[in-house]
Amino acid sequence: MAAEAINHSAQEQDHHSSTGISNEKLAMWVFLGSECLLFGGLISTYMFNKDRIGLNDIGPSDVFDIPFTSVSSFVLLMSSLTMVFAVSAITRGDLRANRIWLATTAALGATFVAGQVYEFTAFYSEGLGFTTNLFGSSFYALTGFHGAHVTIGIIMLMSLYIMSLRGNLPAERAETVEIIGLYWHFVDIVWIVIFTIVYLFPQ
Amino acid sequence: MSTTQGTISASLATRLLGVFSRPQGSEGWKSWLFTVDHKRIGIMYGAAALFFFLVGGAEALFIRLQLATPNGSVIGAGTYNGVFTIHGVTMVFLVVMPMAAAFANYLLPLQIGARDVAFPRLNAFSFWCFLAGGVLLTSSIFIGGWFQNVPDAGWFNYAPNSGVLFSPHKGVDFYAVGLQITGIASLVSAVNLIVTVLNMRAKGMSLFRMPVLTWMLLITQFLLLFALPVITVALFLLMFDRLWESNFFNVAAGADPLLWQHLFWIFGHPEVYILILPAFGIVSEIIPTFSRKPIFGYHFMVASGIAIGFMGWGVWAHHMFTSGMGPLSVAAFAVSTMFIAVPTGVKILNWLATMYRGRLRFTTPMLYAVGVVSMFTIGGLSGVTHAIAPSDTQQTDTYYIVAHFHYVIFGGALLGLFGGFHFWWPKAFGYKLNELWGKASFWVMLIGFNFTFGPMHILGLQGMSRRIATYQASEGFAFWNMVATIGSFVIAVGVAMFLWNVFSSTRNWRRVGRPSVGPDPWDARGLEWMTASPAPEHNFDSDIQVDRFDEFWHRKYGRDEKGKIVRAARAEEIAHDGSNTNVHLPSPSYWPLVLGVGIMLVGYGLIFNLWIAALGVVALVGAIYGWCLEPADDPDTAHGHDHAGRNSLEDEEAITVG
Amino acid sequence: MAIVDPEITEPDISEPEIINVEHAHPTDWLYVKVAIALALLTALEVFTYFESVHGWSDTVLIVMLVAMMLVKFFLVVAFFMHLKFDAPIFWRLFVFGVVLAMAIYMLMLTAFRYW
Amino acid sequence: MGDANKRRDVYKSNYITKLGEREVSRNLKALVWLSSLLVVTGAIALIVVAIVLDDNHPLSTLSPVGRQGRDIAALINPIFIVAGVIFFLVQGAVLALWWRYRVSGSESGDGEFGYYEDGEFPEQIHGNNRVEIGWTLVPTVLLAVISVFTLITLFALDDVEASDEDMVVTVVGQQWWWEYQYHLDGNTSTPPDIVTANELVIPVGVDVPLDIKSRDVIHSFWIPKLNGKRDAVPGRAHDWVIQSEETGRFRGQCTEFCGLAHGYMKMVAVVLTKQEFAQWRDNQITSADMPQEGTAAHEGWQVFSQQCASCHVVNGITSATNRGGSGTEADTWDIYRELSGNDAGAYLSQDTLVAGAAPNLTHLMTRSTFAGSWYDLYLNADSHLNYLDLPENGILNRVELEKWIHNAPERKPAAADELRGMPARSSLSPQDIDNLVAFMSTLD
Ligand code: HEA
Ligand code: HEA
Ligand code: HEC
Ligand code: CUA
Ligand SMILES: [Cu+2]
Repeated sequence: MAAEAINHSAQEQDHHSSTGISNEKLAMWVFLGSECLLFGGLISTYMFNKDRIGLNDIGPSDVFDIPFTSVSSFVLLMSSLTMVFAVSAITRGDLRANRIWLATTAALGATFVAGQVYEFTAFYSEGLGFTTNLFGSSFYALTGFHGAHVTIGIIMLMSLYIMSLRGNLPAERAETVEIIGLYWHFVDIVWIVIFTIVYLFPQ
Repeated sequence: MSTTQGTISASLATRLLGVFSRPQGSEGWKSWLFTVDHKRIGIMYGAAALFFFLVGGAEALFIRLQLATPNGSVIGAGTYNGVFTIHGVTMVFLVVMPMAAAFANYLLPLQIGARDVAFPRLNAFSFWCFLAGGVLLTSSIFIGGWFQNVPDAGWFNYAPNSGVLFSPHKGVDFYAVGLQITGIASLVSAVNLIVTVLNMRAKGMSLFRMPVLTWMLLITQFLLLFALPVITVALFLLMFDRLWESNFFNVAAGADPLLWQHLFWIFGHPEVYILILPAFGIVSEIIPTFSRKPIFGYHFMVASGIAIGFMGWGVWAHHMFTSGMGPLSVAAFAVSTMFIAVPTGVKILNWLATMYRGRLRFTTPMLYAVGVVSMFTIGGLSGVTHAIAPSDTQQTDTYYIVAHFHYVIFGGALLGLFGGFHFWWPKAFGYKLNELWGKASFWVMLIGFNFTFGPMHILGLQGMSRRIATYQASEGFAFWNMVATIGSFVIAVGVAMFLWNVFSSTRNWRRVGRPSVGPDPWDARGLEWMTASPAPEHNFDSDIQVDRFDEFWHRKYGRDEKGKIVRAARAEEIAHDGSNTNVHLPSPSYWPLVLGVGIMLVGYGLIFNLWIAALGVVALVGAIYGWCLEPADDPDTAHGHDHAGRNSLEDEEAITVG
Repeated sequence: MAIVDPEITEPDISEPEIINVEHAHPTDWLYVKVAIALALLTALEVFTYFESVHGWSDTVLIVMLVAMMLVKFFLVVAFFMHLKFDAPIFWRLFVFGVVLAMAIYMLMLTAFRYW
Repeated sequence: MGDANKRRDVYKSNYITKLGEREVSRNLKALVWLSSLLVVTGAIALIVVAIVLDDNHPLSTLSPVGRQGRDIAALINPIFIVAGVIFFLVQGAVLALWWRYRVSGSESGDGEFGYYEDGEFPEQIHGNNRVEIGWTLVPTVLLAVISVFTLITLFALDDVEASDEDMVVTVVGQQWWWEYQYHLDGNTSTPPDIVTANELVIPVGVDVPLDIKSRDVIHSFWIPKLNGKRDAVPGRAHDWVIQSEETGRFRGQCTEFCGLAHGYMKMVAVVLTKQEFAQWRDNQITSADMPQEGTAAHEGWQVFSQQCASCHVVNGITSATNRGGSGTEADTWDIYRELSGNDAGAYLSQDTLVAGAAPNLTHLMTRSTFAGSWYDLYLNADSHLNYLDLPENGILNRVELEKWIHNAPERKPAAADELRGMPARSSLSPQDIDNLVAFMSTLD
C-alpha cells in the first residue's frame, strides 16, 4: 500500500519475458499458495488432536453453538461478496462505491471477529481454555490464527479506505484493491474449510 | 516522471512529516545498511554466511575435541548437547541457506538479464530479517553465561525433550523464535525471487533458456515457499507449549510426540534439497565453462531438478523408520525414498557426460565442482542405504548417518558454494582469487574432509551413536575418532587458507592498481558475464535480447564454413561496460533495516520480557508505516545514477509493494 | 571468414509467452448469483447438523460435507478470486499449493492411522 | 574496442610476470597428485587392515548374532556391494575423465591474471536422449529389484516365531536408564513378575517379544548385534522382538537423543542357555532377605532405609514411597498402567512423566553393570565368567560403586534436582558407605 502510484506492468511487458501479470498480484498468489500449507498444518493438527481428550473432558460437542457460528460464517461469506463489489466498483472508476464496499467488507469482517471473540469468551466461561486440554489448545490455535488473518485483512481494508478518502486510491490502482481482495477471499475460503471440518463434522 | 495525484499528495504528506526522505549515497557503510541493490544484498548474505560458518566450524571443532578420545572431558555433557545442537542449526540455517541466498540474490537477476529483483526493499528486508534471526540464535551461546541458554535438544528438536519440562532453560525458546525469524526471511525472499524469475526475464529468455542455476534456484524457492509454513506451524505449537502452556506435545494430556516429528520432517526433507539444489546449479554452471562444452542434456538437468523437488515431498518419514509408525508406512516411505536416487543420478551422469570429450581446465572452481560430483555421490549412495528401512533400524542415529549428511552437505552443498565463490568472485569484485592458494586450500579441505567424515561411516557401522557426549574405551571407537578429529583440524587449515586467499588476493590486487579482470575472465557462458566486473549498479546498460540458451557464449563464438568453432567477438566487445549511468534505480531505504531490528526485538521480547516485544512492535509498526509512506524517490535530490537518487518509471513499479 | 551459427536455428521449445488479455469481467449480478449459491450450500451444510439427518452414518455425512465444502471453496476461488478468468499460471500456483497441502497432510494422518 | 585491447595487454603482461609462479604451480601439481595418491591408497590400506584385524567392537552392526540382525545384514550386505560398485564406477569415471581430457599449458590459464587464449573447442554435444533414458531406466530397475527385497525383509522382521516361552518383556526407557518388566505369562496387563534394570536377560534361540515404552522423553532401544532399534515413545507402546542365536553379553545404547546423559544411557542384553535362564528367572522371582542384625549389612540396611529407600525398591524389604519408584508392589504398578495408556484420555499427572522411578535393586548383584550400564559392577565381567556366577566369583567394582553412592551426578551427568537421575549423598560417612555396600552385596 505504498503511496507510489504508477502501475507499470504494461511497460514492463515490452522489456521482459514475463507472465504478463503484475509483480504484486503474482506475489500475492504465490504467497497464498504458501498459506495453504500453513492452514493445512493447523487444520490437520486440530483433526489429529480433537479427540485425544479424556472421557469426561470438555470437548467439541460440549461447547459448540452451531447456529451462532453458522451466522457468523455467513457474515464472513457475504463479506467476500461485498469485497468483489469493491473491486468491481473501482475498476469501473466508481471511487465512492468502492469506499462504501470496502467499509462494508471491513465491517462484516469485524462482525465476524467480534463473533469469534464472543465465542471464545463463551467457551472459556464453559471451562475450555487454551491450556485445558488438547482440544482446547488445537481449537484456539487454529481459529486464533484464522482470526489474526482476518484482523490483518481488516487493517488492510481500513488502510485502503483511508487512502481512498485521501485520494491516494485512484482508479488506476484498482489492482491494489484486487490484491487485498485476493487475500480476503483466501481467508474466507480457509473459514469455509474450518467451518465444515471443525464445526459441522459429526463429533 | 508521470505523477498522479496520489504521489503528489503522498510525498507532500511525507515531507510535511519531515522524516520520510530516502537515504542517499552509494559509498560508505550507510550505503550498505540502507541498500536495496540485489548485488550488495547478495554480498552481505555471503559475508554473513561465512562469518556464521566460522562460528559453526568452531563449534564443530569443539565437538571433535571432545570426541577425540574416550571419556573425553573437554566439555561436559550439558555443553556438548548445546554445542552440537547449535552447530547443526547454525550450519543448516545460518550457513548453507544464506550462502545459497547470496548466490540467488547476486546472480538471479544478472542471469536472467534483469535490473533487480521484483521487490528490492523486501529483498533488503529479507536479509536484515535473516541477520536478526541469526544474531538472536547465535547470541544464545553467551546470553546468561556461556552455553547456559543455548538450544540443546538437537537440531530436529524432538518433542517432548524440547518441552519446558525437560529443557527448562531458554535454549529451545531461542530455537523456536530464531528459526521463526529466519523462516520469515526465507519466505519473503522466496516470494520475491519466484516473482522475479517468472516476471522479469530479459526479452526472449523463455523458461527453457534460463541457465540451470536459475532453474535450480527457482525450484529451491518453491521448496522454501511450501516447506517453511510447515515448520512455522510446528514452531508455533512448540512456542505455545513452552510459553503459554498449551498441550500440543504434552504426553500427559494425551498428545502424540510423533506429531512434531512429522511436521518437522515434512519441512526437513525438502529442506535438505533446499540445501543441495543451489549447489547443483552452481556445478552445472562451472563444469560446462571449464569443459568448453554446453551442459549435457539441459532439459534432463532441469527436469531432474523438478523431479527432485516433487519427490522430495513424499519421503519425509524416512527419518522416522524406527519411530514406530507401522510397517506399511515404513514400506511406502522406504520405496519412495529410494527412487530419489534416479533423478539425482541423472544429474551426476550428465555432469560426467559434460566433461566427456571436453577440454577440461582444472581451475579452482572446476576442482570444487568435480569435488562435488565425486563427494556427493558418496553421500548419496549412503543415503540410499538408509532408505533400506530394515537396515536403517541399525544405522539410524549412528555416525553412519552423520557421515551421510556431511558428505552430502559439506561434500555437496558447501563445496559447491565454495566453488561458486571462486567462480563468481571476479564478477562481484573485479579480481580473481589467487588460483594457487585456491587450489591448495581446496585440496587441504578435501583431504581433511575425507579424513573427518570417511571414518564416521566405519564408526557408525561399528555402532557408535550420534549425539553422545563421550564413549568408553572398551567400545573400540577411539582410533577412528582420533582420525576424524585430526581431519577436522585439517579442514580448519583449509578454511583458514581460503580466508587468507581472500585477504591476500584483495590486498595484492589493490597493490597492482586494480584494473578489472574484465567482464568474462573464465570464458564463461551466462548473461552475468555480459556486463562489467564488478557488475555495475544497474547491471546492464541496455536490455538484452536473448535468442537461445547460453546466449552470451553464442555471441562470442560462431562457426566457420568448415563447422569449426571460432571466435566471433571478444567478451569486451559484446559485454556492457557499465557506462550507461542514466539508468534509474530504486532509492535506498531505511525501513528494511528498522523492520529487521523490530523483529529481532520482538524475538527477544518473546523469550525474555514482553515489554521488549512491545518496543519491537512499535519499531515494526513504525517501519511499516514509514515503508508505505516512503516516497518512491526523495523529492529533494537530483535524479540520475551518479547520484544515488534514482528514479524511473521502470523501477517505481517494482517498489510499490516491495 | 563467414561465421554461421547452426545453434541459433535450434527450435525454440519455450512455451509461448502468456499475454495478459483483458478478460471479460464478470458482472456484479454473476457475483450475486455465486453468493446465493454459497449461501444455499452453507444452509444445506448447517442443515445436516440438525436432528433430521442424524440417522445417517457419519461417513455419508462427512462425504457430503466435504463435497459441499469443496464446491464452496472452488466457487469462491473461481469467481470471487477471478481464477476462472485470470491467467492460468495462478491456477497452477494456487492449485499446486492446495493439492500439495491436502496430499501431504492426508499422508501424514494416514501414517498416524487416523482414518 | 581499443579499451578492450589495452585491458587485454595488461592481463598479458601480468600474465608473463606470473610465469615463474606457474612453474611452481606445475611442480606443486605433481606433488599434490602424488601425495594424494599416496594418501588415498594409504587410507584404503589402513581401513582394510583396521577392519580385518580389529573385531573388538561390542556394538558392531557388522557381525550380528540375532536372527533379525542377520536378516538385516543379509539384506544390506549385497546392497553395500552394489553401492560399492556404483561408487567405483563414478569415482573411476571422474578420475578417467580428468586424466584423459584435462588440458594443460596456456589454455588451462589458471593464473591470477589469466586471460584465456582461444583454444580448440571440442565437439559441442548438447545431449542424447537415448543415453538419458538409459541412465534413467537402469537405476530405476535396479532400485525396483532392491525394493522388492527390502519389502520382503521388512515384513519378515515383524514375524515372531512361536516358542514354549510365553514371556513378554515390557521395556521402559527413562532418563537415563532402562527398566525391564518381565511378564512370564505374557500378559502385560497384570503386574510384572520380575523388575530389573539395564540388563535384559533372555534365553538363547527364542524370540522374546518386547513392549517398548517410555516414562518421559523419546529413547530408542538398540542391541546392535541382535536387532535394529525401536523408539520408546511416551504415550505409545511399540512391539519389537529380540532374539539371539548365541549366548553371551551384548551391549546396547540408547540411540534417540534424550537429554543430558543420553550418551551414558546404555544397556546390555544377556543371552543364557535355556537352563541357565530358568535358573536366573527362578532366582529373580524371590524377594530379598533382611540381613542378620548386628552385621555390617544390617547397618547398611538402616542407612539404606533412610537414604535410599524413598526411591529404590528392594522386594520384600522396602517399597518406594515418594517418587513412584518401581517395584512389584501394586501401588507403583498403577503408575505404569496409566503410563502405558495408549488410549487417549488416560490422564497423567505431570510429575509421573518425569522419570521419578529408580532401578529396582532386589537382585542388584546379579547384574554385571550398573548406572545405565555405564559402569561395570564386576571388574572381570567381560572375561568369559559365567553370568550366574558373578555374585559368587565376580570381583566387585567396589571403588566405582562407592563413588557412585557418594556422588552419583559426578559419575554420570544427571539433573537430580529436577527428579532425574540419582542425587548425591555426600553427607554419608565412609563407614556408612561401607555398610551400604555390604548390604547391597547381599542382594543377589
Ligand atoms: C544436502 C542434503 C542432503 C541430501 C541431498 C540428501 C540426499 C539423500 N538422503 Fe539424506 N540426510 C540429510 C541431508 C541430505 N540427504 C541430513 C541432514 C540427514 C540427517 C538429518 C538428521 O537426522 O540430523 C539425512 C538423513 C537421511 C536419512 C535418514 C537416516 C536416519 O536418520 O535414519 C535417509 C533415509 O532414507 C536419507 C536418505 C537420502 C537419500 C536417499 C538421498 C538421495 O537424494 C541421494 C541420491 C543420490 C545418489 C544415490 C548418488 C548419485 C546417483 C547415482 C550415481 C546413480 C546410481 C545410483 C543408484 C542406482 C543407487 N537421508
Ligand atoms: C551445513 C551443514 C554442516 C556442516 C558444514 C558441518 C561441518 C562439520 N561438522 Fe557437522 N553437523 C551438521 C551440519 C553440518 N556440519 C548437522 C545438521 C549436525 C547434526 C546436529 C544434531 O545432531 O542435532 C551435525 C553434527 C555433527 C557431528 C555429530 C555430533 C553428534 O552427533 O554428537 C559432528 C561430529 O564430528 C560434526 C562435525 C563437523 C565438522 C568437523 C565439520 C567441519 O566440516 C567444519 C569445518 C569448518 C571449520 C573447521 C571452520 C574453520 C574455522 C576456523 C578456521 C577458525 C575458527 C575460528 C573462529 C571462531 C574465528 N557435525
Ligand atoms: C531420589 C532418588 C534416589 C535416591 C534417594 C537414591 N537413588 Fe540410587 N538411583 C536413582 C536413580 C534414578 C538411579 C538410576 C541412575 C542412572 O542410571 O542414571 C539410581 C541408581 C542406583 C544404582 C545403580 C542401579 C543399577 O542397576 O544401575 C545403585 C546401586 C543405587 N542407585 C544405589 C543407591 C543408594 C545406595 C542410595 C542411597 C545412599 C540411593 N541409590 C539413593 C535414584 C535414587
Ligand atoms: Cu535415552 Cu537417549
Ligand atoms: Cu530426508
